[in-house]
Amino acid sequence: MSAPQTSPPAAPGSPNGAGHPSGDERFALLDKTIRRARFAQDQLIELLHTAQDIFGHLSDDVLIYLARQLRLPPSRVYGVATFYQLFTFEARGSHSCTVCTGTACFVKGADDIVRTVSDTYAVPPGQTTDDGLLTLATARCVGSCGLAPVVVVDGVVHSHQSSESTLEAVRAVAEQAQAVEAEG
Amino acid sequence: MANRRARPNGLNVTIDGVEMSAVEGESVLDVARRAGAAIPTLCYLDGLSVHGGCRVCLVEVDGEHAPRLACSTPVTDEMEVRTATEAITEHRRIVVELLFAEGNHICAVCVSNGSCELQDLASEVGMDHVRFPYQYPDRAADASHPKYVFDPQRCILCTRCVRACAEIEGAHVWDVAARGADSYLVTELNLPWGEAPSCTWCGKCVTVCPTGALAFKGRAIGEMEHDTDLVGFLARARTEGEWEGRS
Amino acid sequence: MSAKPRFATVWLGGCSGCHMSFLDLDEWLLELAGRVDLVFGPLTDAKAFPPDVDITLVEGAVANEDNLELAHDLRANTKTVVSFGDCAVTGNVTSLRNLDGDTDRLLQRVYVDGPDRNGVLPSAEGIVPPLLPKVLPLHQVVPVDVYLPGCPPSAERIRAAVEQLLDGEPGDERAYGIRFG
Amino acid sequence: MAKTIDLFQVADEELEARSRFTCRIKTCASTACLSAGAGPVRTALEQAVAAAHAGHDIEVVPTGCMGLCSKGPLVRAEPRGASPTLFEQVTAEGGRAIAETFTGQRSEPDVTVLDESIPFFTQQRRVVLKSAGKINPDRLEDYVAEGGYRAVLTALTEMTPQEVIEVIRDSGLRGRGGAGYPTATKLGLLADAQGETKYVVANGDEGDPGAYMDRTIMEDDPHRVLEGIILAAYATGASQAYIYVRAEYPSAIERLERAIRDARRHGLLGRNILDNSFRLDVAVRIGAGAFVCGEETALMASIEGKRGTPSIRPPYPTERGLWGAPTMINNVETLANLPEIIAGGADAFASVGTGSSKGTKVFALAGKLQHTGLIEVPMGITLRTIVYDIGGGIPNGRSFKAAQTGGPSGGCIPAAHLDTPVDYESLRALGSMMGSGGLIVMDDTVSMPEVAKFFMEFCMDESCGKCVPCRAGTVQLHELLGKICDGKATRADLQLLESLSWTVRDTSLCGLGQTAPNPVFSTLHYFRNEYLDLVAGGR
Repeated sequence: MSAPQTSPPAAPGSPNGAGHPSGDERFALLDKTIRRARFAQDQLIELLHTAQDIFGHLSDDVLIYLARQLRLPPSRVYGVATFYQLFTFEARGSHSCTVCTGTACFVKGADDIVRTVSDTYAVPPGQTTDDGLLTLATARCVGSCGLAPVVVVDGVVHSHQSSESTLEAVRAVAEQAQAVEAEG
Repeated sequence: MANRRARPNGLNVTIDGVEMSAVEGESVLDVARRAGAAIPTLCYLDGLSVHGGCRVCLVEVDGEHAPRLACSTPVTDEMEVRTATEAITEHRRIVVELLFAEGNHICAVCVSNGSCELQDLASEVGMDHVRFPYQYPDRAADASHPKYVFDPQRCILCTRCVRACAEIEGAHVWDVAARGADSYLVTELNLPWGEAPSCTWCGKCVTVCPTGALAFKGRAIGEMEHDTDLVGFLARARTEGEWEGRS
Repeated sequence: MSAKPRFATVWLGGCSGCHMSFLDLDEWLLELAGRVDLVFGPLTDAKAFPPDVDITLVEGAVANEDNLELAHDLRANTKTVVSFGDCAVTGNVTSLRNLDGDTDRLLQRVYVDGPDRNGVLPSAEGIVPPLLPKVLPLHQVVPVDVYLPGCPPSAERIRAAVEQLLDGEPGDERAYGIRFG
Repeated sequence: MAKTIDLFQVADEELEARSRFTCRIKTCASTACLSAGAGPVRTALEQAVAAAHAGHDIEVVPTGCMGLCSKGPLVRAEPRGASPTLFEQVTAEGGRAIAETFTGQRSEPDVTVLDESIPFFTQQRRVVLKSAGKINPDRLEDYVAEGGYRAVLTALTEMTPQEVIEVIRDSGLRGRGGAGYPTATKLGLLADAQGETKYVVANGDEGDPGAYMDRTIMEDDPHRVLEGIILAAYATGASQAYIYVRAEYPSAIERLERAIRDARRHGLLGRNILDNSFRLDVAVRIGAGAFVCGEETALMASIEGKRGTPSIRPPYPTERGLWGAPTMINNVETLANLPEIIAGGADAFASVGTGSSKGTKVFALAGKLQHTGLIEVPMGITLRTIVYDIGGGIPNGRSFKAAQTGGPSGGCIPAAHLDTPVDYESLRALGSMMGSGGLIVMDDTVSMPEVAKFFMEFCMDESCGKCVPCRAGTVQLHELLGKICDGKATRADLQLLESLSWTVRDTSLCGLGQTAPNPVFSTLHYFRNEYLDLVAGGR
């Protein structure tokens, strides 16, 4: 981990202290939710969700900020944030392919799909390609077992998938992006 | 008048066939230790809250279908406990083997060689070798603190340090991050320990560590000795006001 | 008929400290020499592991292809195999290289990037054995009958273990104790 | 201040309003059908109705799950005074055609009709899913029109809390989360607990891969869940409730939050519920991706904003739970049974099921079957009926190999036991468990050691790491299973697999670790030869 600990934001004079010294407007947005949660420490997980929605991922700066606002030890905030799978600490790729690996999808060959996408794009599951184009993820169960195997590409659910059809769907969004880039 | 029992509200508990009197609120471990039964412990430490993670103090209790934790199970009247049955011994050995396999415990080059609770426990449970493949996790040591060293290769995640820091010192520098086999200890926001502003340099975490994961800086192989009684002493002094003077 | 038990010691990937500790048995070694035939070991001239060995003490972890071959050989030709010392039992210091994982990178770091080296990888076909991808304790490679951990096991513990084996009651660790490090 | 709802008046008005439509077209808006393209279907239906200026005659109703998810998107047309028709695999084009049929613009849509007299539908018995797929889950009035919240009214005005518990005891209801603990006993424990504040928690952290019963209940009929919570809180004297939902279920969260707002506005939550002195607040708490949070002590830690690690028991949650106060945790499906028990009576409820397992159970039926989807069946139904009648048998000419229930905590049931009745005790006797309701059917192409490895990988990934046997044991079990599957294992490895499995089962801190070896035990028990064939030396 890089050491971005430029000295953490000075403790706000009151818990209602306004914003972040950087002047980043997004902290004001986060503050609003923190106030609505009445600075309750037990709202940490909800606030981590909110922060991730706002910032895209949870940077050290954001975690420190939450720790200060909720008056929690930073190690505790870090421990909680890293415990839960849905929190992410690095920026995601511009496109995503999430393969459901629930039991129904497993029985119908989801592992082949993961392997194919992983091999084709040279990206291990759970990571983003070096060029930041694609994040390959697996999900425990998206709850559409009747449609197994299920793959979610850029938020769109594709049912009854095979390795080929998944690659096609990924290629469609990825190439579209490259085409746009080439034009621009 | 002629109360058969030793004390009012006293309980009769049998530990490995030895009849003991106990008081409500005592744990099986408390009573067993008085009875002289050698129940091993790792995460349990007098003075800290009960964690229940290491599982080596499991014992058999009559009428229970699965083993119970000695450190956290309160005694009840007429309870019968067996602390070292064949099944319990095998469970303990497997648990210790699992600990050796998941970290990088190389006694020969450890600061705590010779005064390590894990090393002693291995002998105690008859672990002459580890049947499971070693995992060789890649964990970097943190020597950034001027006084102490943290070597996570020897960490068994017993959380004694976390609890000593949070409960006795009140600083909460340490916590556990991630989960499952990936769990690891962090200081503050995964900062190098030497840069953690909340650390008071009190060293309680170091004194309570059962292995060589936390040590005083500059100690060579076999030179580290821990003082695990310290936090129990401090906790008692605090709750019983031992420095206030008693009449 | 009443031939003496055939006794061997083997030195795989280890520092020879366990053999040194064995030598610390001093005059008892003379007694041992009277009770066994020493048929193989760093102290003998034998090139190949002999057949029909009764007891073999194996020091060291399985670290390269020669170690691996010898481990299989000794197992095939020994009645009672003793994992002798921490390297054989756990991998110990020898296995520290497993933390890095990649043998090529390891050799590069030690022989090329490291100080006081002439910057070449050691290589001599048929003489320098290739490293295994991972160092393994002996029992991960072949079945082991008796474990005698310690770094090294003290002379007294070695004697207790060997005497027990010679007396034909192998593997009761209470006699020689378990101690790592 | 909330205006208290008049349940009877609202129901009457709602039914009256419905009767004005010549046809009501219900379109499934559940996650599965949306995944299959139900969104554009609904738009097409609405546009076609609008284009024909038929908004007064035809109502398009977005509903919850209609059940047969593998045939989605599903649309059901219910013309007044005529029998309804269910359409399968409807496209946007098909949706338009269906709407146009009922606006009189064409005689018959070119869309496949799904016969509702097939066993998939007729063998079911819907109690918890009574209104799912029939009502618009976003409208409180829809639920009220189905008789919703009458149980709360009855309880608050005619019954003491103790009487509510007694009725539930007589019904024989047991926890639907897996273990089958008698619900009334749990309610009794909380009712007897001393504490200024008591908490009721609805556990909607359904994490079994292949299970989506609770999600469906929460999405399709959120008010039923709320009504169950209110009843449980009234029976136990709790004044605050939480619904813990996985973050992976955004639409369940959204619908529950809307339901809570609506209920509060209508005097069904808050102070003086239905003008009685009883008060209750409900809040949704969101998980963040941790299967272990389905375990009740871990769930409570998570609600408190902490790492979701389980704690040792005792103390039990009913003694010391959330923030140290007495707390009761029930599965969502368990709570959703309560309104029907109070409204319909204990006897009616207990008339369904077996001696020890009363009522119905919702299953997510998946795997190698003709028909997969969400089903609710009477307890005691045989697996054979579920697999061959409801599920329509195994496709592609393959044969049945095993049914997996209970997810990563459960086991596989082989063909020899297909006639086993589905109840708590029978499944446990087979080395499986009822579980929360995942039921996955495997055909003869599936390797059972691979299945065991799949579940072990799940447990390994989901282990919280607090206790050693689960944290490190699942890693070693997974490695051993991998070695076996790769054909590199020996008989000694197989022995080690078994003895480590016992230790992980007997020494782990919580249910996750204690049950993690179950798939190993069960596949070893029924399919040992598959293991032996993979191990050096063979059988």
